[in-house]
Amino acid sequence: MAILTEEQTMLRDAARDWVQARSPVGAFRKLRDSGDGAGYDPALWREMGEMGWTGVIVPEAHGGSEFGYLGLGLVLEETGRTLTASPLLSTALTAASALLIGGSEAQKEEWLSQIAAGAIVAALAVDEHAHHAPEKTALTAVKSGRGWTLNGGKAFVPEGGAADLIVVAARTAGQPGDADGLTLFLVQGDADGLTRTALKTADSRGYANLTFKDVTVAETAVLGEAGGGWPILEETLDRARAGLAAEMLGTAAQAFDVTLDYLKTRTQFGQAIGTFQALQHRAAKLYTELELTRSCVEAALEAIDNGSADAGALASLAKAKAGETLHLASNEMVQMHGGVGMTDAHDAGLYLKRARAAEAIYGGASYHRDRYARLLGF
Amino acid sequence: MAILTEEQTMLRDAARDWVQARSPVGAFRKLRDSGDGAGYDPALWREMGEMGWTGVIVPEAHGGSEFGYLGLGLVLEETGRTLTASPLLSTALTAASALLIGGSEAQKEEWLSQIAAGAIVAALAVDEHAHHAPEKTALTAVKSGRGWTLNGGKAFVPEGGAADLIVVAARTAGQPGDADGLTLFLVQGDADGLTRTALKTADSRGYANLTFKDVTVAETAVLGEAGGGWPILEETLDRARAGLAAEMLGTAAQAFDVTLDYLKTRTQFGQAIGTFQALQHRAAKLYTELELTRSCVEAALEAIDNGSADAGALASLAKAKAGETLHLASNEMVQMHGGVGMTDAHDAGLYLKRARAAEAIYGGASYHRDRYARLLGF
Amino acid sequence: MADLEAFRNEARSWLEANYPPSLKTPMTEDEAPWGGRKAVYKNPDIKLWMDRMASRGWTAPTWPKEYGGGGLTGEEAKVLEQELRRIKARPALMSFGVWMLGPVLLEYANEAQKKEYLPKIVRGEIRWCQGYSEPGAGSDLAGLQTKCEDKGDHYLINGQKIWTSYADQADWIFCLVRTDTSKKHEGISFVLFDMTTPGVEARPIKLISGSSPFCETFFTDVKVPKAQLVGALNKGWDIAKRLLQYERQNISAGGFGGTGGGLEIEDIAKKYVGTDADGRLADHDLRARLAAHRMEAKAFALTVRRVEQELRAGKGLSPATSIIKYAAAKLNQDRSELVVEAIGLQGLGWSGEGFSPREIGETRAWLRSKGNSIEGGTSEVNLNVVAKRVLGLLDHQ
Amino acid sequence: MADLEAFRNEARSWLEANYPPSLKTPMTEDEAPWGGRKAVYKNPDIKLWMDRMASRGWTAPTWPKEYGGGGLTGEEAKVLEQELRRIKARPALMSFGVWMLGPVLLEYANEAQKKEYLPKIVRGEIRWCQGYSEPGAGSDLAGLQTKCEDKGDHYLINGQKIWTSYADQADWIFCLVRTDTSKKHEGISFVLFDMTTPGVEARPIKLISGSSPFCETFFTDVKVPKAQLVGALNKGWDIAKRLLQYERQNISAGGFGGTGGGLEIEDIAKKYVGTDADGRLADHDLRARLAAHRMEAKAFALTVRRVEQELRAGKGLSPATSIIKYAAAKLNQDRSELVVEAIGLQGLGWSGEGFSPREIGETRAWLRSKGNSIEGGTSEVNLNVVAKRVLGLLDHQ
Repeated sequence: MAILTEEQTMLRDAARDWVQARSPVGAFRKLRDSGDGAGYDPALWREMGEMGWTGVIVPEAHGGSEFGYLGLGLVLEETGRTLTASPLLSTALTAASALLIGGSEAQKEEWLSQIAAGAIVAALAVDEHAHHAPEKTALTAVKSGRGWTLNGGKAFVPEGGAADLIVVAARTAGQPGDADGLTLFLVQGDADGLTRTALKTADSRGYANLTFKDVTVAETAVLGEAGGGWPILEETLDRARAGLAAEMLGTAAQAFDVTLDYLKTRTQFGQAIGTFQALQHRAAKLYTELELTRSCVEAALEAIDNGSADAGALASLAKAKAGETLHLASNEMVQMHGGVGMTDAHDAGLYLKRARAAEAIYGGASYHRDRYARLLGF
Repeated sequence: MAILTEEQTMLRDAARDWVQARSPVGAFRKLRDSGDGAGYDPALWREMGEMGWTGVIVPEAHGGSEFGYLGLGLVLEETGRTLTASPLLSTALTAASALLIGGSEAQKEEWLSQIAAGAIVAALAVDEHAHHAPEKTALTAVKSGRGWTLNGGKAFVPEGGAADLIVVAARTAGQPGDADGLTLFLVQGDADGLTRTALKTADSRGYANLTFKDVTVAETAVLGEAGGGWPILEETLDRARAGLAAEMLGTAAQAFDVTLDYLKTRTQFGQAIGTFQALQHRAAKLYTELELTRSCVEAALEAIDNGSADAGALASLAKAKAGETLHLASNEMVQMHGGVGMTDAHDAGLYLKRARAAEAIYGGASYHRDRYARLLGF
Repeated sequence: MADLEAFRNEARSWLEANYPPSLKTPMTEDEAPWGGRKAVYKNPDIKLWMDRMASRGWTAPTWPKEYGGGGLTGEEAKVLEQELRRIKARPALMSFGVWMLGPVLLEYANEAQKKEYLPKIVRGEIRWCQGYSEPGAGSDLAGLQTKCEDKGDHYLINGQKIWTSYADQADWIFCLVRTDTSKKHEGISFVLFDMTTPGVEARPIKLISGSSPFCETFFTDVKVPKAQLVGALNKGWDIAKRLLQYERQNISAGGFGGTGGGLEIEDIAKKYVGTDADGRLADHDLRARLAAHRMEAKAFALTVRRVEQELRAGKGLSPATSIIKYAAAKLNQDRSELVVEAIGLQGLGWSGEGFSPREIGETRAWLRSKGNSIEGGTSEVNLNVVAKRVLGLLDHQ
Repeated sequence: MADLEAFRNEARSWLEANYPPSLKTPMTEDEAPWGGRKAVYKNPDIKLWMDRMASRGWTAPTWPKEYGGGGLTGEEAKVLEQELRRIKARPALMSFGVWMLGPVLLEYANEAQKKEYLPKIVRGEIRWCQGYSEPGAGSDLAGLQTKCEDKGDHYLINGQKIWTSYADQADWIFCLVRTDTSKKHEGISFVLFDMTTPGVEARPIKLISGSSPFCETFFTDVKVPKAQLVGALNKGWDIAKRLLQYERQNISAGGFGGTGGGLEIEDIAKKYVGTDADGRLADHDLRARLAAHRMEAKAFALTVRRVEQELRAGKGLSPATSIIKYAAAKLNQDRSELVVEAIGLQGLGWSGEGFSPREIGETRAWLRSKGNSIEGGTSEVNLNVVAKRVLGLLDHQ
């Protein structure tokens, strides 16, 4: 655990208490079983806003608390522990980051204040296929009159179905595969020509496929400069990756804690199964991975807060490492629970399903190994 | 273990007895400590010839027994067990294969009969750098008068220092990297212009770097057609890979057996260390890998004997799998022996050193994974 | 050998004449021929094919003819298998009775029991389920507590089983019960009874994959005739272990499959990930891992072939059986993980719009595969068995 | 904070004035400043630098001044470390006395012992070695048998140690001995004695890497004054364990290093494997594994940093120490394997023509790295410790 400031400690403790009281895993299970397409509970989301979590990275000038990414990461780690489904990451971290990095003063004033107040859900729409590949953006935006017209599709947009505001990566020049020629647009969820299809995924969160058919936006909807979307997008994604990694760390840590408890209580052959050395060593290795992951996640968040040059590399590291650790932790959770872990009535399956989705979003370990190697020049 | 014919069973039993009596690991250690540059014991090599092992794949017409590659693999597995250092693989399998596949009747008559008789040491000189890459051959052969003139270098040629006959891959057309344009030549070890530098490697076997400076050979020294060397070379290499994999299987199996014995006899905390479940599971996994490897090695050798179309893929599989298993077995041998395994007085280090060299020769697991994927079309 | 060729010719003509043409499409899950009293046949030819094969005893080819089996030698059975494969025949009967119970009945049951139960298994009349695991006895199977009391003219059974495959579909159960509480292994007996006996209740368990192939099964004062005890009282553990060997063999040999439907994993990956200018999978990291997996799969297939060859050469039930189960589970799980990774988020669909049935099938298969290393003996128990029985390592003193 | 900046300025000027310019090249192995009576200094400035640092107590910066230490606070020591790093200073003294023995003497020794031994450690006058492992007691250290008998006015020691680092170079030994054979942990004592005492013999052990950093050490009727017992009789195990913690910390913090000499592993790989048209390492399979390794290395470095931060924040000796040792060993071994793989056969040279000293160094470093997971507590013991002490899992009953 990083050395926390008093504010950060309070934020984490509040999150821990709230999650236990209001959003245990059972709450997520209930949401899932309800079949509600939104993928989150609006009442809980409202409470998050009331507690100020939606404004943790927002400047005080726009109604936020400016506690930084490490602070928000602490909250996400706690919500990740109980699989709390909410638009917090998408809205208060990802979309808010895009506005912070690329937004004009007017855009910040309009949108960041609403985000901080918990008044809207926001989303980032970047990928168009099943694999993360921001530079492959093909959705086009063409200058038309006093604005732009967007045509194309986006896939698996987290909170894309519920979002009031969508930050859309569009191609205004070049070919899919080019980093150059991208522009970010702020599009409202109810825009004419925008169709949203909610997806039912294994992790039961809110995703949507979006179709843009002649969606027209004003010139003021451009985030940053036309054609200058790539650096904003990349930096936004890195922050989203670090935040998601924090959530995944919490999910993995809880999977481990529950499993460790089971190792201590489940008996076979007249012994607690945790007395078997083969399981002890596996548990110790998993604990080692968790500790290593924690260091990466905290370092990435701190680098963002400090504006360090290596924030991108650390975000890739954190996302990859959190993915691998959560992968292992979720598999071990099922295996060490044996048959009961295979039942839908047990929570292990929920962790497993969430694990693979979180691994894939914003690039899996394979993607980030490749990126890390490129950043290191090999 | 494959279902063996009576001849194969006899061959294996004879090899097992001979190795125990004449060539235990201690013999290899003595050879190593003697610092003899040849990398093998000529007396033992003579005995191998007398027992007919040098003629196992050679047709009866040329003085061999025609017991096939599976038969020779059984011998190599046994010699691999005790790290027996000899030119058997290089001479009686690799070079003999090149002659069998590409040789004219005259070449076979001249050389295969000498190989079968144990009268000569032969070698294949293919790679020019530290990594296996046959298509990168740069050594040139240029038509000159009634023959060819060779210029260039070869690196890490197994038994290259002792060889009376060297099968040399040379470029007669095209660029390094092209499979086309290669030609194989039969060059005598004492050829004018050929310089051989014996190498002292960690595994204490016989390797040499060769330098060809205007080495001239006659037209009859061409193996196969000029420019048609690639298919002969590739098939020869596949057979060498399968044979080396058989040797590596033996080395890994022995490393495992010795380690398993240690697990049963070494006590710590008042218990044989083999009673500790974490070590039991690792031993069981290693045993599983050995069984899987055995299937691959035997299948590759049988495919060669049967002329199956998948012999190449199976040779890559066998070489990669044997490499990975030997890698693991040699590491576990050191680790499970603890401190004593780190001492030069113990055999574990000998197995470890041999393991990495054998892994690298004719392509490591990485090389063969790539090749396997290409053969499967992805 | 001449006889074998004659048998091949005969089998081939018979199969060509008798295999229903309507079964030439791939079998869907709800067409699986499990037989039994509750069976519903979507296509009557499924039942026709079962009956025709059963009439020759070829649903249990090597069982003696006197119990309804085919009376074939091992070599003839192999030929029959080849011929069935040649015409891509669907299985005529899928049956725990054939795979697991039958072999131990042949070995341990009395004559009356063999005559009673085996022919009905061969004909697919009775569908069996297996009452082994209990909530408190998973890997430690011998810790089972289901109580079986001798009531003079009958046994009285009380307790609970779990992971009973298809108990809700089955007609009869073969069941391990505790007949002596003072001993562990020597207090277990092996009994058979009808699932319609009063006091038997099966409740399906929903798995993380969404399917419910298993049940919790409750026994409340279930009366079982004494003639339905197999082997001697308190000697059921030997039968149980033997049956587990057949089960593991069956799980291993059958493979776990996934829903590949003929597509190799690299074809799936190419479709979703794309290729580079050299035709290689565009994600080189994934490509290396796919290649490693394909090589493992090949090594495994070659090992299964080798074990079969050794078996046929008369070397008996190989200790490698435990290896095979462990390796098969790992392999299928690795494959499923790679498939889901290759398909990306499109491979994490659960239902509804946006996903093809095949994609959803892969998601479900991936989740289902997690059970491979648990059911039929956990991988941990497999490794213990290899360490102890095959490698001769001892327990802690 | 102002004080700290003042200290920084003072340290900086002192270092600039006192660091010998001749030590600005990288240190070679035979220049390592181990001190002791047998030391031979290739370059007299090595000794000069040691003496100058010792004069300020900065060879043991946080030890009390009364025992020759620097008397610095943790924060000041950190500043000193930063300043030393800033000028890329070589270590002034490498010493098991400073790293391992000193801290436990400060905690467990009596005043006379502290006064006697600590200042000589600070000044590098006495080089110490560690008499812990025995041939029959490796991971099970407490199983040690070296006998120590009370002979009234002295102790008499008979037995054998193994893996005694640099015993042939050392002046004194800190040694675990058995003073009560009726108990295991409660029969162990911690004694110090001179290696020139009659009856002491050290024989170097040749490792698979060709080097001989360890000895077998034999004790035959070695007489040791009673004043050289540290702590109470039969209470040496607590001291032993404490010292092991310092040892593991030291092994971890120092890292294992290899002979990188500033070249990152990817630079080595590029040199031997080459790059493709996009500048990526030509072997994409190896590239993926190198990237994974570099990320692990970074994760490890960040964890060491985090543990240090937590220590400085006053959270005490972290239980993560055991994790660090395990992870460091694995990481260094993985690195060495990757380096040898990247260099190919050129990375398997032993001596002589055809190999550069650097290539041979990597081969030797690879072999030496295999000991990382054995020395200072095997990885298996580390994992046991994590499972039991950190995770609270119990032993088999």
